[in-house]
This record gives sequence, C-alpha cells and structure tokens, in this order.
Amino acid sequence: MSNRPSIARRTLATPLILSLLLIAFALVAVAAGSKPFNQTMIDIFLRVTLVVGLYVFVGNSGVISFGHIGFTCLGAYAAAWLTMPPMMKQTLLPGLPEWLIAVQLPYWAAAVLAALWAALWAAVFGKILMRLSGIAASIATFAMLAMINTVYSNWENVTGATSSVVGIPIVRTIWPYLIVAIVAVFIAWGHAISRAGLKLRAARDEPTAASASGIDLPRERLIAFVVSGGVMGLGGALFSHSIGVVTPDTFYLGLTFTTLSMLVVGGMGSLSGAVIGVLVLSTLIQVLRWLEAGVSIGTSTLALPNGVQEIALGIVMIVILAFRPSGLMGNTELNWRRAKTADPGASGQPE
Amino acid sequence: MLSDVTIRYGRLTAVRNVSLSLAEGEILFVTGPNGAGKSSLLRAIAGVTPPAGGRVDFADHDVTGRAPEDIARLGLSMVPEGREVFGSLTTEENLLVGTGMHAKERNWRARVASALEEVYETFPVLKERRHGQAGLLSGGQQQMLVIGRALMTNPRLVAIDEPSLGLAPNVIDLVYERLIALRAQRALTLLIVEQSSTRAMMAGGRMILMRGGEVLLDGDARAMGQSEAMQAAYFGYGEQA
Amino acid sequence: MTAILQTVFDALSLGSLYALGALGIALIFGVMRLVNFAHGDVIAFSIFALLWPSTDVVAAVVAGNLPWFLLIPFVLAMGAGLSVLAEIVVFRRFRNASPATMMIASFALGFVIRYFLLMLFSSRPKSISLLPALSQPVEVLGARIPLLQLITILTTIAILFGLTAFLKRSRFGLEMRAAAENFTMARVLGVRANRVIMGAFALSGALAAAIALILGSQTGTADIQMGTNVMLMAFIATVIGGLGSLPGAVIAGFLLGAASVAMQVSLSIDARPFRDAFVYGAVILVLIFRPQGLLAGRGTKERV
Amino acid sequence: MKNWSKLTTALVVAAVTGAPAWAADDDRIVVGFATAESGFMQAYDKPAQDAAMIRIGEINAAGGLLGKQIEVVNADTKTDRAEGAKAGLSVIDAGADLVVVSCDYDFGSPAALTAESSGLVSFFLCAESIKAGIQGVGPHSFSASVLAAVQGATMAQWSYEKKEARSYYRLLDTWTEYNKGICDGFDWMLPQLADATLVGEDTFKNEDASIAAQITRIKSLPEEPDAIMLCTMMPGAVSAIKQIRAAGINSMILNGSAVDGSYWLSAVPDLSNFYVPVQGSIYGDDPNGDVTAFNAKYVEATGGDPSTQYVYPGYVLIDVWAKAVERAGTTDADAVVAELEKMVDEPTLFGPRTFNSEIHHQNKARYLIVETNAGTPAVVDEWTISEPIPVDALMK
Repeated sequence: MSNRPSIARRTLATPLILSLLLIAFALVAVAAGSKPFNQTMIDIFLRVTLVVGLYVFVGNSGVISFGHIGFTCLGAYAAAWLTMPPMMKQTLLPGLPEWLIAVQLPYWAAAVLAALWAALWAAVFGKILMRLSGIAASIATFAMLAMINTVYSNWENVTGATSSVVGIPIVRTIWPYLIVAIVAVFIAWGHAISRAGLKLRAARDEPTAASASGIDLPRERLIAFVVSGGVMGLGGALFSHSIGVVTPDTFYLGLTFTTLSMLVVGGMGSLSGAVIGVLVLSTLIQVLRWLEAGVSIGTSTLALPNGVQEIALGIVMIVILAFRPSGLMGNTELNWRRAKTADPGASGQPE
Repeated sequence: MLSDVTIRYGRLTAVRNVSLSLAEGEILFVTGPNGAGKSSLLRAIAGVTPPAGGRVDFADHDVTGRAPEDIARLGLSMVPEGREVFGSLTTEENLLVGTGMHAKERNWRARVASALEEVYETFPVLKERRHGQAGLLSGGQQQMLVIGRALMTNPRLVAIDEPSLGLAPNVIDLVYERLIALRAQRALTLLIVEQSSTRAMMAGGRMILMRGGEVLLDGDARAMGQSEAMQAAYFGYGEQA
Repeated sequence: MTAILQTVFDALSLGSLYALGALGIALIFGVMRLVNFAHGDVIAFSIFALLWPSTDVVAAVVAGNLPWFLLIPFVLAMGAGLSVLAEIVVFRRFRNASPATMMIASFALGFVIRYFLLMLFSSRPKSISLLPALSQPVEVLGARIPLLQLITILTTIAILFGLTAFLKRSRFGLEMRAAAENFTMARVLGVRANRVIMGAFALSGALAAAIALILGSQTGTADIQMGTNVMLMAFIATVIGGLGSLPGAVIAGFLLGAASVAMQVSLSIDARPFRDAFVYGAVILVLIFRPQGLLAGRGTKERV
Repeated sequence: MKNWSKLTTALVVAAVTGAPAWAADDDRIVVGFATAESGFMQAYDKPAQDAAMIRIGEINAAGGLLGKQIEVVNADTKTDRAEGAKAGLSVIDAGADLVVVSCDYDFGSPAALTAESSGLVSFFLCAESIKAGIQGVGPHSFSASVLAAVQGATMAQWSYEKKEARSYYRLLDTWTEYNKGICDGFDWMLPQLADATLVGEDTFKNEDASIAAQITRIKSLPEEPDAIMLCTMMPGAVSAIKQIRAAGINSMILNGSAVDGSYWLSAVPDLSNFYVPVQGSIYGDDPNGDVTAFNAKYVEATGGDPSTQYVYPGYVLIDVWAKAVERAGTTDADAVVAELEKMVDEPTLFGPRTFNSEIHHQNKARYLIVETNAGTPAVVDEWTISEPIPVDALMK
C-alpha cells in the first residue's frame, strides 16, 4: 500500500487492455457502417459506463446497491436542463430557475456538470446511508432510488413528471460514448488503486481485521459512493443524448437489474468483470436478436419466436452463474500475462 | 475411520493427510494448539466441510462428501464449537430438532419421550427451563443442552468440540462426569476435542495431539502427559517437519 | 367515525397483502439466505395458471371456472408447484453461492417466467372474474366495506395463525424454524436440508398464490406485472422487520400498509403523488435507527 | 476477447450484406414500421398496425400510390426506448418514406426523432399526447389519433348537457401522460359549465394493489357525486372500477378511450352507468355502416374482432398520409407535410381530421359515446366539443 506508483505501474495493464477492447468494438462499428449497428454500439458503451460506475461502489465495498440508477436519472435530467433550447424549457419545464432556463451548454460541458450534480447528491445520500451495511444498506439504496423516481415522476414543472422530456440534442457518433466509457474505466481503476479504494477492498475481504486496524468504513464507502455516483451521472448525461428523450421510468428497476446482472455475471469484484459482463451479455443479446429477426439458411429462413431472446438471456445468465458463481472473471483482472493466479500481486487486487 | 484426509479452506490447508481410526466404545481426545486443525477434522467427519482429499468411513459406509444429515442418520452426533443452540427455540424444542429423522421407526414417540426423560434426568436444570427460550440459558446450561441434544437420537458416536470452553471449572467437571457415565451406560464412542490436554489426562483414554494440520502423537492420554515430546510438540520447541 | 373505521380497514387490507408477501420472502430467506426476486413473478404465474395460453384479448378462462373449493387449492398448488420447481431446477445449484449471485439468479429466473408468460398470453392484461361473489359491500359497525376487504383481512389472520401453529406444533415446522436459525447445525442434527428448503419454497409459493387470489379478485385482472409492486413492498417489509424474523416481517408488512394509507389520507392533493417518496423516506429512517430491523432475527448473521 | 470481436464482425457483415440495398432507390414507396413486435407495447401496436396494413392493402389493390405499390419494412422496438431509436434507424436505412412509430408517445418518440433528424415524415400509430407531433418531435411528425384531453373534455360536456351531471369527482392515476391528459381536458372544460362543481379530487397509482383509501375519501363526501371522472388506463382501470363498484358507489363513471372494449367486462359483472368515448364502434352498431364493414375486413385479415377502438387510428394514418402524397405528387417530406397541413375536417372512416402548422393532432373531434349497461356496451350518443381545446391549455 505504501508504494503507490509501483501499484499503478503493475496494474496499468488492466485499464489499457479494457480500453483497447472497447476501441476494437468501436472499430468494428465503424467498419460495419450501419446506422442501427452504430446505435447498438453506443448502447454498449453506455452500459459499460454505467456498469463500471456501479462497480466502483458495489465491487469495492461488496454492498449491493439498487440505487445507483437514481444517479443516472439525476445526470440525465441535469444534461437535459443544460442542453435544451431555452424556448422549450420555458414551455415544458417552467418551474426551472430563470438562469437555468436561459443557459444552453454544449453537450460535453453539460455532461461534466451533470456528473458533478449526481456526485453531489451521492454525497448527500451517502452521508446518511453509508453507516449501514449489508442488506439494510441495499434496501436503503433502493428506497433512495424509489424516492428519486417518485420525485422525478411527479414534479410537473421541473422534470415534466412522467412525460418525456424532449429537445435534448442527439449525438449519434460513437466517439464521445467510447471516450466516456474509457474515462469511466480509468476513473474506476484510479479509485481502486487509491488509498481509499485499497482500504475499502481490504474491509470488504476482512471486515473484522479492517475495523481493528482503524479503517473508517463509512468514510471509505462514502468516497466510493460519490465517485461511482459521478460516473453514473456521466453515463446518464450521455444516455439522454443517445436517444434525445428522457423519462423517469427509463431509470428505474429495469435498468437497475440490467446493470447489476451484467456486473454480477462479469464478476462483481473485478473491473475487468464489469466490462466483460457488459460485452458478453450485450453480444449475446445482439446474437439472439439477430436470430429472432431470422437467419437465412439456404432457401429457408430460420427465426426464433419473439420473446425467446429474453427467455434465453435469463437462462444463459442462470447457467453462467451456476457454473461461475463469482462471475466470468471472478476476482481477477485482465493483464498482459494471463498467469494472474501464479502472481497474486500482479493486479493489486487483494484476494 | 479417516484415511489420508486433507482439508482446505481456499488456499489454506487446515488438515494435511491425516489418518485415524476409532474403535467402538473408545474415548478419543484430540488436542493441540489453536489452528492445529482439530475442529476442521471434526467438521470433515460430520460432513460439514467435505475434505479436499482422502476418505472418511463411518459405520461401515464411505461417507466422504456425504451430506451432514445423511451422516447424522448413520449415528453420528456432533456438537460443534461455540455451543450452537437455536436461541429462538425453547429448550425442549432444541432437544427435539433432531428426533424427526427416526420418525418412521416403530415406537418412535415413546422412544423420544424416554430419551427426553433421560436427558432431563442427566441435566435436571434443563427440565426446569424446558419451556424457556434456549437463547436465555447460561453458558453452562447451553453446553448441557447441546450435549443433551446430541444424545437424543441414540447415536453411536458423539463428537464434541471443546466442551469445556468458557465454562466454570465445576461445570466442566459435571459435564465430563456425565459424559463418562453415559459412555459406560450406552457403549457410546466419544470423540472429544480439547485445546488443553489436562482434561484428557485426567479422564484417561486415548489421545492424539495435532499441530499444523498433522497428527504428531497418538497414544494413551495419561502416558503421554509425562512425555517430553508432548511438551515440545505443544509449545513448538523443535522444528516441524 | 365510520370514515376512521373505514381507513383502518383500508390499512389492514393493504397491510395484509404486504404481510403475506413479506412472509413468503422471509421464509425462503430464512432457510437459504436467498432474497427471492422471482416471488412477484410466481404471484403472476399463479393467476395466469387459471387461463388457457392464448394471445387473444379475451381471456380464455379454463381452470378459473372451477367452483371455489377446487379453484383455491388449484391456485395454491400452482404457486407452490412453480416455487418448488424453481428450487429444484435453479436454486439448488446456488446453495453455496453468495447472496448477490443468488439474488441475480432469482432475478434472472423471474425474468424468464415473466417473458414466458408474455409469450403465452401477450402483454395485454387479461380480465377475469374471480370469485365474483366477493365484490359486494357489507356493513360492519356502520361502515360499508367491500366484502373482499374483510375476507382479505380475515384470511390473512387465518393464514398467520395457521402458519404459526404449523411452525410451532408440527415436527416439520420445528425443523424449519431450527434450519432458519442455523442451517448447518440443523443438518448436523439430521434435519434433511432439501426437504426443509423445498418445504419453505412450497409454503412461500402458496403464499404467493394466496396474494394472487386476493389481487385477482380485487382487481379483476391478470397482469404480468401484478406481483412486482407487492414484492418490492414485501421485500422492504422483510428487511425492516428484521431479516430472518417471521413475526417481524408480518408486523413490518402491516406497518407499511398503514403508513401508505395514512399518507394517502393525510397528505394534501399536491403532495399526494409524492406519497411513495414519504413512505420510502420513512423506510430509510427506520433503517438508520434500527439497521437490524424492528425485530432482529436471532442468529441471523449479516453475510452481504 | 478476440473471438467476440470476430463474432461481432461476422454478425455485422451478415447483417449488412443481408439487408437489401433499397436506400438510394427512389422508385419505391416504402412505409417503415418501427413498432413493438414484442414486450408490453406489442399488444397496443399490433392491432393498429394490422389496420394500417389493411389500408395499405386496399391502396395497393386499387393500383398503388402514385402508380407504385407500397412496400413495407418492419423493425422491432422491443418496447424499449433505446431499441426504438435503433428500430427507427433500421427502417430509415431500409429506405422508408414514412416512419410509423409506436402507439405511445414515450415509446414512439425515439424512433420519431430519428425520422425527424433524417427529414422524414413520422406518424404515431395512436399516441394521444400533444407532444406526439410538432411540440415533442418536430415539424414532420403527426399522430393519427385524437388528444386525450379531448376525451376528458368530451365526457365532461356530454355528461353535463345530456345527463344533467352537476357534481363531479376527479380521480387521476398519475402513471402516464395519457391519464393526465384526460384530466387536463376535463379541467379545461369544467369551468365552462355553469353550476357544475368539483366536489373532490384524488390521485392513485396504476400499480397500487388497492385504492381503498381513495374510495374511502369518496365515500366520506356528504353525498355521492353525480359523476366520477376516472383518468386512468389498463391494467389499473379495471381494478379501480371494480373497487369503486364493490364499495357500493354507483355514480356514473366517465372515462377516456383507453378502457374501451368488452374483453375486460367479465371482471366487473353487470357494470352499469359507465361511459367511454370512442372514434368508432367495435360493437357492430356504428352509425356509419362502413365501420362495420371494416370490422369484418379486420376479422378476415387477423382472425379476430377489433378488441378496442385503438385499431382505427392505424387505418386513418395511412389514409391521410396517402391522400397527402397523392395530392403532393411525391413522397418528399416537406411537400407531404404541406398537404397534410391543408386538411380541414378531411373525412375519414373514423371522423374528420384537421391538421395545421400549429398542431398535428386533433384538439376537437367527433366522438361516439358508448354506454355500458348491465355489462353490455352500446353506442348511445355522439358528441363533438363546442370549441377546440387551445394549444396553451394543452401545453400546460
């Protein structure tokens, strides 16, 4: 722990490999040159951002959070407030403060502010919630999500309540999404090797020893909560630009479970797992969709009935978890050398 | 009974290639310092922690990797460390938990009733508190309860982890007195884990000494008490192989 | 006065639903530390079992036309059956997995059940006339309340007494309570793990089916999402009640129902849509002050 | 890792080479449906889409549009917003001249926005929010249905004029914009009705397991209101209606079109005093015989009766779009929009339609009133609100 630069050097490979992987996916999309496929790739990068954001807290603390999509909601609406044309805000969201109605920022600046806004709220909620542990903490985070959802679903003149907020500039090129996903990976890595991240993981693995050695658990958790809240907010901001509409119910149970599932299937305790979980499940979804749309074999077309995709996805998830209860990556990280088990120190991940 | 058993927790090896056998009606003390692998051994026999290698036989069955409830049905009663009473159940309910496994046998009800009477006779204090919550019993009473509970099913082998832990000396005496008496009455085989060998030497019988997951000594308890090797093994003088 | 009485009945009947749901979740959590997110889908399945698979708009009622004394056992059996099947096919493989893994597996299973129903029945809610005799108002102490509300409350109380008696008096109940408190120790004493767990799943499934019956008769609708809301509230009730504590789950279920109704009655019209935010805020407060729940389950060690 | 990339590449190549290269071919007229073929919305999109297909079939049988046969491409939105955007892009890639999107504004708008940014005309199958059009998508977007607010306003005025209702209770399910839209229209109309009073109001959530508390509030009124304006939709509507009647409240219940249909009536046996506005009758008693003829055609095409009036807007949308294309002589978006905006009370099978540069939706429309009596629904009246609802009131 004392020798941080060396930890950074030893573990730098992980975010680098993951970034290269993401770039490879992006290049495939470019090569394909199909608009729908481009949009699919944007979706994948968004999910990578969200799941990596979730990993920062859930992976390092071991506490399951059902609340993080709330921060995505906060980020998405903040981005909407900052980028919509003032005219539209005046009519659709008249309850916003004057200065906010007047302002119109480019999407990247709005995304940064949205991330900070989400992080701010993560700090507020975290201050209250982080003294809880285990399942009580999980439920409390869910209660937080439900509160955010209820407020955003009903605050007519500030969030437009359940109606879609429109007028958000749409960004259809993949690069900003790729960059944000890579930034998220590096933020997660930076947090994981920071003093706070190392302490938090130590406490996750050895709770008794950690409290004996004076680790201030609520504080370390709060740091992770705020960082991950910020990343989720960033993902939310980009999400709003990917389709140009936001509604509160987009950011509720469905997305919560999708992201959690991807994290757990990938490996809850591993950054590589977070990314791999998204890539594997997303690819699987894509293949199943392709099969659903129909595949021509010779003269006959073979198509799965609609709805089989979701059922198959659920079954595959159960099978993966049955055979790899701690996810595809377990607790390990990708590294240049595949011999992670032979060299436990290589990733800086205490086992 | 045990042959070549190895137990691992993750990367930690708790018991290394231990072989051990017990005769019917025998009393065996397993002693050794903290972390010697004594409790792990017991857990392996009871099926709680399946061994990573080797084989466990009990009552003429290969029980390696079998479920604890199956092994219990063959006649093993284990009392794990830490007096695991069911705190929210009453004393009597605690005693009755395990009796269901013989429910299909004839005269089951009568036999449960007489077993209950026997336990109450042995530990009269339990009878007084029979309808009280087990979680509210004192440490000594809880120890009596778990031992009594282990005897309810008429087992062939009773394996007890640290019966004297945390008990007042006079209570320990009482517990041992009962155990020895029961063994004589019922031709019970006893396997008792104790950190201290003093008790074993006082009670007599066979004793093995474990350290670092291996059996160092095996022999008559009283005889071993006098040996130099014992002292050395216990306190870690001399290099370990 | 009658308004107050009516409100009390409202709170009790809503609380009954949550309490039954919480019991179903707590039972399974007790024996295998599984937070069963498929519970809501078991509720939906139990009611759809009354219909013949068809994506037509009009529900093809088959088993739903049975007389009540056959219909009720049929639905209960469906819930219990699916639940036990889920245990055998899925959850048995997760006995040693971490709570997070089990939770996600249960969610994935729920997902499969939901989309299976969707494929068979389409997403349009089906209208059913379930136990129509119950949709009449009755007079109680001057208040005219729906008969179903009364039956819901009475049934819940009956189920609670029945379950308590079963757990206290029967051998199986004893084994289940012991297993809920210390699963390994119970096994060491010869309690059959599979039997107890399957029993818990069967009971939990039957409770889910009971909720389905109540919801079905109350709403006249079979909807794929119908169990979700009850399940979430039940899940919260289980935690506030103290995980592993069955009485705690029941009490917390009734408290949540009461809180929800009290807010609906007392909030101003502008604040009323925000009702749930207040309810969830109260949940957070309870957790902050009693992280172990109102009645902490003895011997329940935190594992998450 | 490498394998996944390879797999994905393979997939993409297959998808690209497999897709017909229509995009640049201007000789064809293509209607793209970016609608839900699976998931929750499927049950709402499919019937309207079937009706649209019937109209396309009729046009093609009569020689096509501008002398060309209309072709159809589909993409599944999976009832998911992000998938909706992809579906929109897919049909545009396949050369769609008209993009037809999901019935609901929230689920349809991502696809409609992709059409808008590609400069194409988009039509919502049956969305009833003011946003499904210029206000929420852009100048090339339309909806074929009638605003929810018109339904609320229609019920208020009709019940006042024809049923002498004076005291009203407003019960709003805050779940969707559609629900709020009905109540907004009701709110706009009520003050215009002399001596009509709102005696109380309350909200609930569609998913609420029980609305007992809300019912208790109604029951504690000094006397039962003449009418309850129930702004909700399925599945919660059935539950609410059932609970209201089970509590012994017999006031007339006014609704939006979303509760049309007899498929759910078995849940509330012998329901009476219950009123729904519809664009056309599925019960075989429409004053316009052609509607009944259409219903027969629908049965022939799909094997089942129309289940609700939401089948009809799908037919209307192809009808009005095709007329505009015919008049413009091209499928070019701006020309078609210009022709659509010239329509004033354009007759269609399901009532007249008006579009202008301010609103691409109906803020006034003729409605049939369906009364359910002793469990049997039947058309009893017809009503058109006295004046259109102003856009300001719709945008509030």
